[in-house]
Amino acid sequence: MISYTDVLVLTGILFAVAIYGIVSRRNGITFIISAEIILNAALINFVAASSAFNSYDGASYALLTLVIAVLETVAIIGMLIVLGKRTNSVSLNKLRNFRG
Amino acid sequence: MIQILGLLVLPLIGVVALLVNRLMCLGARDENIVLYTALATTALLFIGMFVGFQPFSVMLVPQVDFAFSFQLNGLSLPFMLLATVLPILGLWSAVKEIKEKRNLFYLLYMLSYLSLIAVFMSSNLISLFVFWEIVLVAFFFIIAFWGEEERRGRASMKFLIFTQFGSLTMLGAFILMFVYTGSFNLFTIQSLISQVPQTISYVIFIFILIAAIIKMPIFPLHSWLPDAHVTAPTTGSVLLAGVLLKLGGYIFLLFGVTLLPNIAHNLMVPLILLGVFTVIYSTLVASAQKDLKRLVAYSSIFYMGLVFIGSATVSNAGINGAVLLMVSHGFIVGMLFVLAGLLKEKTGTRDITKVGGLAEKMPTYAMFFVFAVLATLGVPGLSNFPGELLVFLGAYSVYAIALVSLVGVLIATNYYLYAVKAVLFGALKKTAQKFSDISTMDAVQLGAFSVFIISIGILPSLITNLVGVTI
Amino acid sequence: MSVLNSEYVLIAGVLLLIVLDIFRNRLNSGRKDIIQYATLAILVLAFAVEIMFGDFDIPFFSTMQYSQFVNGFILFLAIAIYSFLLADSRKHSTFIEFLFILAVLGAMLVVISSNFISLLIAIEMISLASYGLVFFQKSNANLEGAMKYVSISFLSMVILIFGISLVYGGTGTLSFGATYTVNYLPFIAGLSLVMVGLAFKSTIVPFHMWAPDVYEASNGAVTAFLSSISKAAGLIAMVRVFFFAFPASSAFVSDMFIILAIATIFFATFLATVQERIKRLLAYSSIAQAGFAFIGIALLNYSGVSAAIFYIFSFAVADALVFLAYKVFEDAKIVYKKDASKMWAVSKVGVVCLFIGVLSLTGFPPTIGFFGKLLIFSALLSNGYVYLVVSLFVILLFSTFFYFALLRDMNPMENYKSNAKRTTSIRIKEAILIALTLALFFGVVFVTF
Amino acid sequence: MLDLILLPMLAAFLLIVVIGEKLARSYAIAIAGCAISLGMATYLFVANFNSTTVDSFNWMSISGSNFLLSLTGTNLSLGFSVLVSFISLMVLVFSVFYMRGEPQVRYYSQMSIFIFSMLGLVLSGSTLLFYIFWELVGVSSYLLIGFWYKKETAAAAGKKALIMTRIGDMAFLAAIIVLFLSTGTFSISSTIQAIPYLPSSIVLLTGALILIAAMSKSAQFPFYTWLPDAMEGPTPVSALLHSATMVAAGAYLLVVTVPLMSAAGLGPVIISIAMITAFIAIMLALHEKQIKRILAYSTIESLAFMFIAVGTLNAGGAMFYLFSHAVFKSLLFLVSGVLTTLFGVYDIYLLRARKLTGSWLMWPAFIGLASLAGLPPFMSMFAHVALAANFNLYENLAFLGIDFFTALFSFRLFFVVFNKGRGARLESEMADAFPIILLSAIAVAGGALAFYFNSIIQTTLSFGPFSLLSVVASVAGAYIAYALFYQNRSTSILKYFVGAASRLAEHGYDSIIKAVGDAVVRLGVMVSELDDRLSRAFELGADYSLALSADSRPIQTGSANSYIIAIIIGMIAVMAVAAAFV
Repeated sequence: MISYTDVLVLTGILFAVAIYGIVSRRNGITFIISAEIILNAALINFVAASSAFNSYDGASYALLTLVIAVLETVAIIGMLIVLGKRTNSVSLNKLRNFRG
Repeated sequence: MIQILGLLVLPLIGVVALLVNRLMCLGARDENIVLYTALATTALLFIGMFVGFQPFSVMLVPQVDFAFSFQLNGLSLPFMLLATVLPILGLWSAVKEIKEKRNLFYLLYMLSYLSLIAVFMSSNLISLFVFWEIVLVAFFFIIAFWGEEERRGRASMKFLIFTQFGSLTMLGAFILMFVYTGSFNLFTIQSLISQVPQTISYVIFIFILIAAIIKMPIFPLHSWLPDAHVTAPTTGSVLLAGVLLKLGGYIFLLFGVTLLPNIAHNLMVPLILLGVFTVIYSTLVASAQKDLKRLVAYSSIFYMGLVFIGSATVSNAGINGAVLLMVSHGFIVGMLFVLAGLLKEKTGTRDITKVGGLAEKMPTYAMFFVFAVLATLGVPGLSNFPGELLVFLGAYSVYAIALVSLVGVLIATNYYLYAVKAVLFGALKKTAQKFSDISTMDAVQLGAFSVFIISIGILPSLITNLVGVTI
Repeated sequence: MSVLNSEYVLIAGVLLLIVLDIFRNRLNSGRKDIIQYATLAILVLAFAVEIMFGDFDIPFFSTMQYSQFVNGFILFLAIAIYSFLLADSRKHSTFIEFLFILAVLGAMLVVISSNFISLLIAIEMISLASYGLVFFQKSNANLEGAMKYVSISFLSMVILIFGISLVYGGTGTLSFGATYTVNYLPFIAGLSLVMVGLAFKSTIVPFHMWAPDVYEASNGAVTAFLSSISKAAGLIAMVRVFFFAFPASSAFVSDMFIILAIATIFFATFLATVQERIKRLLAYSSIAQAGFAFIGIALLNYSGVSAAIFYIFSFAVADALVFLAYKVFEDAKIVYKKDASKMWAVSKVGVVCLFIGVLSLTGFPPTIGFFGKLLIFSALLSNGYVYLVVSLFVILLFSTFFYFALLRDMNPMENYKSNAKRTTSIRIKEAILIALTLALFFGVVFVTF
Repeated sequence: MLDLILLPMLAAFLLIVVIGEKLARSYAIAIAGCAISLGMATYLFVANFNSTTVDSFNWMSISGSNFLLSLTGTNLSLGFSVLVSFISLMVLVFSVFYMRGEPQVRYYSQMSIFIFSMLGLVLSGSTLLFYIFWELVGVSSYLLIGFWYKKETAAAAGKKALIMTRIGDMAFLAAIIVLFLSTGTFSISSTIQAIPYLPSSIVLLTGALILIAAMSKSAQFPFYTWLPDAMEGPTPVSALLHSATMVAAGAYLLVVTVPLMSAAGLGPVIISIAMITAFIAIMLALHEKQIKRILAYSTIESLAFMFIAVGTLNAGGAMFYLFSHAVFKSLLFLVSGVLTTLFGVYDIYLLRARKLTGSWLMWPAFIGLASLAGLPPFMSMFAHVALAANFNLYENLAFLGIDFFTALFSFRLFFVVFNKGRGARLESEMADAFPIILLSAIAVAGGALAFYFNSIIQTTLSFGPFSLLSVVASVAGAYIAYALFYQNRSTSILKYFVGAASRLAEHGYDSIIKAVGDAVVRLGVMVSELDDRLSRAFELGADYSLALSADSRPIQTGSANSYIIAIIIGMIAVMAVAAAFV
């Protein structure tokens, strides 16, 4: 039997992995993938908590957040496409005109 | 009875007239608008002094107890006299000196005129603060736009930052009063001040003290003053030293000494010692100055040090002396700044070591110069003397060491006489052959200052009768 | 009565706009005017409904005593910003209209949402719409801003979602105000992650880093939106979560918030002092303003929060005003502080409005900026934070310094003549600016203690 | 009484404001004002003889305590005011001759203000009013001494006089404040009456402060150096200021406060200071060559006499000597004024070359200098006797020496100037001859007044052996002067002795004062540098924080990646703090 605490440990590890991915890579696509790992960890949390509390609220929340996350992902990928077209790169560090 | 609001409506009409004049391109002379409205205000003030004023109050924001309420408190009248009269006396210097953006200048001038009067008669602390800050902003721009080209950037900013810190601590004190008494009304606060816990009263007092120390100014927060005074145009200096510094003394007396006399009493000795130190320090610094305006600026720190000593004594004589000294110093320092401005105008420099023997070419100027210096040295019969006497009287009655500040008077005598000797006496320098004496209007302006100085000096009760606070 | 919610007006409005847009394309008229006027009408209608009826409780959304006021001023600002946008240029795609209404709707929903999920959805509405708004003119500058905004926003969103999931794991419910049993560890961890996720929108240091770049990269009107409505929504979300939902969540929230707020004020103020470009200066100042509002929220008591809400209102109006006013001058190629004196030749009204807006941001009376600071200080002092107030006084000196350095640089030059023509568009813009300026004076009636 | 003192002020006002430099004979107004004052003073003196009149005016009231200014007419004050206005009138008349071609309005208005102040001082019945006029006297003397402002030395002398006397003024002000707070009144008579009830420390403090005030005004050691310098002023000014009025005010103050001095036990201190002063003055007078400066030193010495009298609690003697000194010293100054205008030189040896012996001026000069030496039968001899009324043996002995040397230096002046050469004929006119002759007459015959002076103030004339001895000493001094200077015997011993003393006193002492002044200025420069540094410290603080801000700008790298990392760091920090709280 997997307890809720074990799930928390799992999602915590996932979160840490994702953070490492975000910090270590500059590529836009890698960034999206890492962020999606956090999202997945969150979804697992929702579902696990839902079963722990014996309610379906959590699962429905998971579905809702999934939709939102998809929208966000679409937006960021769209931006990356424009970026790729204009600069031939998907690095997040490409545009640095505004700073200081 | 005169509606007290009239004292604000008239300058407001002036402000509107200036705006209309500009926007509609009426072509009226701006300084005339200022002059006439200010004269009307002064006339109203003098009438009101005899027949009394009717208080005015309108609640604007009940949630924060923000009201435009104007009512005289025991300290208002002497300062209002200063605030209404001095800008008129200084106006002529502006007419000569301000060459560009005249409309804007007079607009700010009139706005600060209005606000200065309003500060002294506001009985609601928020409305007091509102007008206080308007004055500050107006003077920031007067220094920044019309000051001496090379230094105005730094000087104006220094002035703003220092005095703004004082304003903020003062605001902090006001808020604390509000938090513990539930009102921003001066008279309500006065009646409920005993509810404030002791530690909070100390915090309030310290906040007010910081504001006063900056505004007056007292060592160690005085360093904005010489820069601001030297940089500002003559009229600006006249008002800065004549009225703005007095704001510090006013709030210290109103919210420090008379509102929290117990705390003032507990802190009396360190405060008096601070005042004495300021007196000696500023006179010593002044003795090393070569720029006449800078010298006058430091000597005004000296006089404000005396005012501070008088206020800190928490005695009737000291407080009356402080008020009297502030009023008289307003006129005297105004006159000295006008004289310094004239020196620059006539000779092109204010460095006292570079001019000399001007008495020969400019006898009228010399007469007024000597007169003003004697007045500032506290010669009896002129206005500084009764104030100094009362301050020393108050100081001795509570803390005899305070009489050490008499040494400051001696040092002041030395450097002022040195300045007189350097500027007016001795042989006429060759470069000075072409200088002409001051014009009739200049003489009228200086004469007007002298009239006030002499009348207060001979009859100080004119001012002390206006003071209505007792400890 | 709940059908009269102003949010419904906006939703219906968006649907109507879509229909109209299709209809317009069918007729091949190509005229966008009708869409644009309809958008304005919808906003005005929503505003009217809001101030007449206020908000009503519906599932997932509940009103608080301040929500009518906040939604009212959000709509008021939306009207001002949108009309400015219209006066500026009408060539943009009609998507902007949809996005704008959706963004405003999102902001309004944030104010009344009573559940983490509805809050999340509302925030996402603002974010998604803002991406489009930032990418408004599709220039490279816009792209850079949008790219930074999107990536930071995306990260913050996933952190927020993760935090929400932990809070759910800790309490078993996501509804604000429900009774819950706390599993302490995931709850605290979740709450701090929620804090991080929300702090991005309200530009709290160190989550603010996108803000100056994006503000600078965007169109002036969009910057005005981001720095007023969007930021206000983020701060209100904080109030909602940490004051109303978990009133006694834990002691650390208050201390943490104060640290973050002080860091925000100090960092933003110091960086603002050394900026040469006016817009970037205003951007940093806007961040510092958020810090001041945040310090009121940090008190987590009634006086602090009501002070913070009024402060949010005061700086939102002032920020909208200064960014819109600056847009007028930006169009005349006045970018650097040292050129500020040329502003007079472009628009005198604009200069005066900018002047008053900056005074309000500095906290000079009698503008509402002063009353906002007054309330914040009063809340702090009545809770005994004397040293904090003194340190704020000191930092206010630095902010006074850079604001007034800007104002001083606006020194009118008498001989300079601009070749910018005075068009109707400029007159309309000036009218909008005047309206906002008046709000800076008359907004004081909304002060509550 | 108020109108009496206000008349000269009115004259000054008329001169400055109404008339200006237009009228050629503006002296008429000043003289008229002064003459009417004299008439009124005489009338009041006669009419109110032996009764006290008080004019009082409430200057201001501070919470119950009244600041009363009062003028009191007693025999003493009215008598003194007669003297002041009389001498002033003489000097003003003389000025018509002397100040021809100088700026008239400025001179006469300043003189009028001075006379106003002095009359006010004499008649003051309250310490406050006394102080007010005391300061006004100082200030108007500053203006008068620096009258020829184009001369650097004159301007410097005026400044020095005011600063030196202002030291005393401040002491006086402190004394008044202390007395007011201890007795609750400004009235002089009430204060004097209250002295026995005051704590001894207060009495000693105020006594010492008032003594300092009197010393600085009357140019006693260590303040005396301003007086010789003040000779840079026009001669009529010296005649007025340094005979009857300004410097005498210090002695008058002591006369008025004799009860305080005696209660404080300051008599021996006063006597020793005055003895030192007299000694220094004699040395310097013997050494000096400038006629006016010799007279100045003699003034210092005469003032020291008055101080000695006060020190022996003999107020009447001091007062009578003051009267007599006023007459003969103004006479001497007027004489020197005539000489110096006619010949344009101040050096007595240069004057000798003019062969003045036999001219009409020799007689007034002799009368004045013989008075100075205390020779009979002049008025001054009686004054000397009155002065010595309370002397003990040692004081009498010391005074014999002083008498001898006084005679020596005064007759040195006489015999050097009026030497063997004769024959110069001096023109004279009404304006200079009349005052000189009138004053000479009084100096000769005024001795008779000694017997009536008792009704003005308690005076004892006791002729004893020392009276005779002092006349003998004076005659001896005069003879030795004759021998040394008229017949040009060897003077080397004297020169050696006097030269050493004068170097010590003049250069040594003057340089100390100068060093003090320089030290103040140097301290000022130092403090002002400190102040600059303080001021710069604020600016530096601002600059550093701006530089710090500028340095921290690169934190905003502009790269989205670093922003993301910042968020991660922030998140970790938040969670760490949260963990610390859990």
